[in-house]
Amino acid sequence: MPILEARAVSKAYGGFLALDNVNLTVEPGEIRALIGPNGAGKSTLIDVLSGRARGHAGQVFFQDAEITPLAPWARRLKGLARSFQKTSIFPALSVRAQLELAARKAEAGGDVGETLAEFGLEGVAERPAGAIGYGDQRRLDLALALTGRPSLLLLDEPAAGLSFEESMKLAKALREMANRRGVTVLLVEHDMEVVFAIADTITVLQLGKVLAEGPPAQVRADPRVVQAYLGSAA
Amino acid sequence: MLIQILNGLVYGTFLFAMASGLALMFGLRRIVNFAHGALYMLGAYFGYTAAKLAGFWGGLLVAALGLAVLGVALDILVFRPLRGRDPLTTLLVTFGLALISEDFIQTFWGNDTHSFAEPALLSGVVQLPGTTFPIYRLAIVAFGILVAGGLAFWLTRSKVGLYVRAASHDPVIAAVQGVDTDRLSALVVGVGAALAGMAGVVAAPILSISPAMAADILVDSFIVVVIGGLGSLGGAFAAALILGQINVLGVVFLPELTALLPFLLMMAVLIWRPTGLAGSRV
Amino acid sequence: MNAHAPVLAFEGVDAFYGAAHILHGVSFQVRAGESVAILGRNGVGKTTIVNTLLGIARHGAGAIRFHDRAIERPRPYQAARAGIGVALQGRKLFPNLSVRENLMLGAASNRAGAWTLDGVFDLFPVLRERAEAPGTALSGGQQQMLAIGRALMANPDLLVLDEPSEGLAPVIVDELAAVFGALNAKGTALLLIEQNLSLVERVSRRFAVLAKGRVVEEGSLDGIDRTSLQRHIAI
Amino acid sequence: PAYAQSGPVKIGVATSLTGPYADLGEEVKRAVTFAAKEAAAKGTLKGRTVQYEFADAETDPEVARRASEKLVLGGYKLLVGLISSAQGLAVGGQLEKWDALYLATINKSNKLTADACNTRMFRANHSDAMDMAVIGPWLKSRPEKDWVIMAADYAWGRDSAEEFTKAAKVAGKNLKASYFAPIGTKDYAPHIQQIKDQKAQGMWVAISGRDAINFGVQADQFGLLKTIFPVSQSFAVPLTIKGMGPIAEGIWGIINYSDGLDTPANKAFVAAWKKEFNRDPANFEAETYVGMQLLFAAVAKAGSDEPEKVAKALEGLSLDDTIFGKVTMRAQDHQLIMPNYMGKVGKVGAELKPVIEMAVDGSIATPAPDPSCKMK
Amino acid sequence: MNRGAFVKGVLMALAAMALGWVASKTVASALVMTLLAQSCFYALFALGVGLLIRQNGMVSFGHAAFFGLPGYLIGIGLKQTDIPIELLIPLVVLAVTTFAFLVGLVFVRVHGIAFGMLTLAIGQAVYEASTRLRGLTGGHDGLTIKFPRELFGLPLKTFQQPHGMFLIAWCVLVIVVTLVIWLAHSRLGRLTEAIRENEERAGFLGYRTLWPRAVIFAISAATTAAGGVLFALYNAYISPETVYWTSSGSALIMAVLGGSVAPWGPVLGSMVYFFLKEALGDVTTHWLGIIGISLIVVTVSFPQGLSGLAMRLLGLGARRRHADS
Ligand SMILES: Nc1ncnc2c1ncn2[C@@H]1O[C@H](COP(=O)(O)OP(=O)(O)OP(=O)(O)O)[C@@H](O)[C@H]1O
Ligand SMILES: Nc1ncnc2c1ncn2[C@@H]1O[C@H](COP(=O)(O)OP(=O)(O)OP(=O)(O)O)[C@@H](O)[C@H]1O
Ligand SMILES: [Mg+2]
Ligand SMILES: [Mg+2]
Repeated sequence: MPILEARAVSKAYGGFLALDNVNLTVEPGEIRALIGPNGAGKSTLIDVLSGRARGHAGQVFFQDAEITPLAPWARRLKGLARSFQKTSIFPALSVRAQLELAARKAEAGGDVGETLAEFGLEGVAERPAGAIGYGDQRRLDLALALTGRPSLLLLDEPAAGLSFEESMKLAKALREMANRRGVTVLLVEHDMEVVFAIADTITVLQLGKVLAEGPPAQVRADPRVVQAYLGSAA
Repeated sequence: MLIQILNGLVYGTFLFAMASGLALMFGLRRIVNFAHGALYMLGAYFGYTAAKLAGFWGGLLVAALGLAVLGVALDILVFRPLRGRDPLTTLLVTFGLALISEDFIQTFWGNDTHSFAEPALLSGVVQLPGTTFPIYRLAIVAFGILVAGGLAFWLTRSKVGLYVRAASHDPVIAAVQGVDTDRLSALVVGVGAALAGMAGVVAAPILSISPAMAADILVDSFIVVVIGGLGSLGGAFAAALILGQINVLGVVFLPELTALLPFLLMMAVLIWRPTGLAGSRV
Repeated sequence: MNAHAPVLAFEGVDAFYGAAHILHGVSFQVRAGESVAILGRNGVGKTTIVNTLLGIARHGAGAIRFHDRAIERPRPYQAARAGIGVALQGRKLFPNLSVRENLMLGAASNRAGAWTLDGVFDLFPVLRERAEAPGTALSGGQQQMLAIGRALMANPDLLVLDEPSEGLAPVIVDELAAVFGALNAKGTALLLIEQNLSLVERVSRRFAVLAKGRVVEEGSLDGIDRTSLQRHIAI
Repeated sequence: PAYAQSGPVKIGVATSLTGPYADLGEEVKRAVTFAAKEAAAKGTLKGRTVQYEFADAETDPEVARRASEKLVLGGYKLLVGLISSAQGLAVGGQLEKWDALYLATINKSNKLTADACNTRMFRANHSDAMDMAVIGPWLKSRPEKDWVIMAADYAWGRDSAEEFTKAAKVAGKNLKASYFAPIGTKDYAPHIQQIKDQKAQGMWVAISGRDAINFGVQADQFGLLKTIFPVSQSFAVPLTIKGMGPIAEGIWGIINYSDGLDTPANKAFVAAWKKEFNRDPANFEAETYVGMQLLFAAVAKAGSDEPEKVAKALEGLSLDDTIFGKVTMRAQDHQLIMPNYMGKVGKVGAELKPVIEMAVDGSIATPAPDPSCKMK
Repeated sequence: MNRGAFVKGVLMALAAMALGWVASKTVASALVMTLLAQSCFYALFALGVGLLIRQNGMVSFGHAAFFGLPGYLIGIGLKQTDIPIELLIPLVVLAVTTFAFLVGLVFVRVHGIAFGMLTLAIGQAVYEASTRLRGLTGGHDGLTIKFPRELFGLPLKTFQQPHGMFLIAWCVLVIVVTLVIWLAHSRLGRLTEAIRENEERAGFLGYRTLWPRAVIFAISAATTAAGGVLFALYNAYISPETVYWTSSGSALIMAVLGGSVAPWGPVLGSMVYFFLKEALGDVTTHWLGIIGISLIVVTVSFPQGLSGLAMRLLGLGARRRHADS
């Protein structure tokens, strides 16, 4: 039984169809990568799943219950968390204060000290988040989503802006979470090293439609995917 | 009733002329300028004094130039150093400036109310079907439309306009593209102040001038700008025209509520569209 | 243009945000027609180099020379007019301007040259398609293209790119590599800040590694393999 | 009396030194200083000097209350000078607590001498009711048949409209419509248009201050003043006449005072005033001046400046030869009985001024005390 | 907030109240006392405005409505009903708070200056009502409130004499300030601060964002209303000018002058403003200009307001720890 399911989801911006009848099923505990050319609709899909985008057609199910009409906060309370492609943090609050805030609503409590250490944010814990470096902000964004180990994580390009080493650390951490705690991850990512290193299944979107889906090796070899997306990274 | 619609148009264009400078400054500097009414008042008084020597047109010119200079000074001496500070700080500082100018006016021109005759060229009435209408009021419509058209042309067709819109969103990033944002904002604040000053002179033949006139128009200007969507001139124009008609309709049909109607309209618009008529883009 | 004259030189530059001392005596050079990569982990001060050049971060000791002239108190618009084009990290587009207007703004420094609106549209056709859309109604990657396109519109002598491949599909990164190569060939100097080493390898010949606000390593990319480069950065 | 006091008589002048009423505040200042100087010269106070202190009451009743309280606590317990009736009322309620006295010379609201009346509050100027008392007799003499009302949309404007409606009925006039505009209305065009459409012959205007000037100027631009006969309560007073300029000429209205009043006291007053200030006295200046004369007379009569005693002395106090002739402070409601006038704006020399055409004796001009006034 | 801090807060509040008691016993001048008492009313007024700025990042141009409504409601309630004053006062505060909460649910969706204009609209609506419903409110002439001879077991005189009122107002002020400080450190306080910074992300962390903001709006209205109740008790008179927008404007100035670094900033701001204006009014009619200049000087030179300055002088340096790393 899938943990997350999108049925026939469509979303238009004005006259432009960003998602066109997309079906997606994610099994518990898996790491699913969502890739595709720029503008394919990946972030839009994440937005629909997390409740940020409104006014779409189709239905979204989470742990077998329909969540289509739910607001973001209600989805989060059910255990569905997300990060943002464009960092979304609380600039005037200290790093620690906002992680505390995140921890308070998290089902598993979430130890702030641990999170700070895990994301290498101890050094900037007391600073207002607006005055820390871009990379730190990206990690904070991620930490806000991961605090308290929600059961499903929607991550929009978590490795963007991270150094190679950091990206790999992140990949490892995600893999570990999925393996040990059964956290399900749906991630959008353009860093193929990360994707191929951790994804169980890859879904490829193009022009708002699913172009291909399958295990990494299969997708990597798909000539349509190579041509539309992977290029020399194949 | 047609005449009443015309009256609404006069009032609407007048509101726009009055508020355009505010919209412009907010657009570029994100400044909530509580001194806007003061600029309008200073324009009227400068014009009043100059008109005694050089007639209405001389007064208008002096008000425009005088206020432009004042606007540039305001930008350089006040707004620029406050860049990046809490918007509440500028709000308070401009409020302080408003108090100072009121005191200034009282000290040099006294507390009396003065009237200001329209230019001979525009005095008198025209014959309309069934009634007469003051020529000067038609001139106000022309002035309002001229300001709106001029600003629209300037801001959408010229490079400066593009720069203004960019700098309004993020002056630093605009500067990184090669826009001299300091000069640009001095220009815009100068133009905004000049418009406020001219509006003061243009309004004077209808609304007498006195030290209280600044406070009188401040709230109205803000209503126009907020309904229109902050910083949007197009929105402000639409809002002003709507308010003009609402005012007339209110006087004729809902006289009990005329004073509240602009506020009610504002509430309705903001609840329907929290960013105002044209606000989605800001 | 003299291929060996440095277009940009940092000479022992210190930089600050408020009282926070970020860069400590940073030195490096970029010559005409050359691409230099600045590498380093997150938060070491790479972006601060750009911000210092533009006058956004406060410039302390040391000299910054552009075309052999010292920039004393850099102001953002002067940098642009002097010929520095920048694609900033985080894109920094104007949501209230259309795609086309965002690009036209890139030409605000009034420098003539090969890059025009059509040239950028040819490079990123999707931008032409969405030319009238607001700048931020684009996907993340499309926004990145717009940011790069905008920097190109300035026809700069020095193009500064702060993590240009962030959020871009691999195929687009391939295209960028080709574009940057061509720019280099035409004499434009490139300062490339990147985490994506495959792009760095394809575009740059020299690199400098930054750690805690200091240049700790400098050298040529020729004959260095990926893993040893990664090791350099990780120090 | 045995314990006759010495030292100066302390007068607290809480008035509008800033804000929209500051021009009236100026008038109060002039009148008080003039009257004090005159009293000193004439020895009205039997050797005692007058000391007065100003405090800014702005436009707000609350500020007025605060300013007055400050004066009282500083020993200035005889208060004058408040501009708006609301200010007067706000202070009125506190007088007993403060052991102070307030003499109104500008507040016109009937309330001061009706339900809000009290032992410590007096009025030396014309009340609204007194103004309206002039209208009835006058309206009968007018040929205009159809009338409209244009009034400010607040208490005074509404009351005035109501009174005029009554007077019009009694006089057999036909009232076609009443229009009200909020205070601070900028554009009167929609009102003016409606008035034009009514094609009435006469117009009762109850708008004051700056609004009056704006309405007048705009009505003239629309050509309204040429086709209708405008009459006003305080639409055409010296301040507004100055603001309106030539268009004010010919506007009729109630006149509370004119420098042309034909009494010996007035002639002397006007001459002295001109010498002092190089301008003609205006209506509130004259009324405040009379008020001050009364106050000084009461202090003299009481032989004390203790508010309670002065209040007692004021009750029923008559002055025989003021600029208005004989005036009496009515004990029942503390309203000064004085004549009132009707006239129109006309040229006196080169200047536009209200010119009296009809005088109404104090006995008629001052309606009987309001039954709701219960002194305590 | 932990127990130690709680105890410390209570002790400080008690000490402050004791200080007020000593002041009321030792200062003989009624003038000083009346000014102090009145400045307490405005301090509460500004505290409400400042609270809204600090927690919600929202600037109100219409709080005068919440300051004036209690007076009107009490005055009308006493005239039209038989509700005893001891019950009427809490009822009125509750009514104002509920009204603000409901209005807040709609208004807090709107941001920035537009929110300010919405509150201005409410303020003007109350103003219009106060001038038009003459039968109830006395219109422009204002409403004299007829209090009974005795309230809460104390003679009315106690409430209307400077010394008595000062002590009462001071204690109310101290209690409210304590509560406001406590609120700032409470969960709701921290949450609303986060929502102020990034409403969307707070939602994605599982928080509802609408009602906490509306609750803050209601609390801020209640704070201001407390000032309004005292104001009404002392003056026994209320007029439309009290609910006019310029009155909201003064409170906003006081709040911003005080700064929002410390929750009690607005108290300091209002006291300084009130006394400055009083003092200037005595010496010059140019107080407008002088206030204007002072306003500019203070806001420009002390970005964190007078409370920021005070904390710096006292070496409390609240935000210092951010600056030195
Ligand atoms: N607010 C918006 N208004 C209009 N169009 C939009 C908006 N947001 C996105 N789009 C369009 O919808 C399409 C899908 O965008 P989306 O952000 O989902 O792409 P994406 O797959 O995440 O791309 P990327 O990898 O570049 O982030 C794009 O063509 C984009 O231009
Ligand atoms: N506005 C600011 N105020 C204070 N400190 C800042 C500011 N911006 C960045 N910093 C600090 O300066 C240091 C360098 O930041 P910078 O953004 O230059 O790093 P970077 O190398 O570009 O990192 P990344 O790879 O994450 O983009 C970091 O420690 C950061 O916390
Ligand atoms: Mg995306
Ligand atoms: Mg960086």
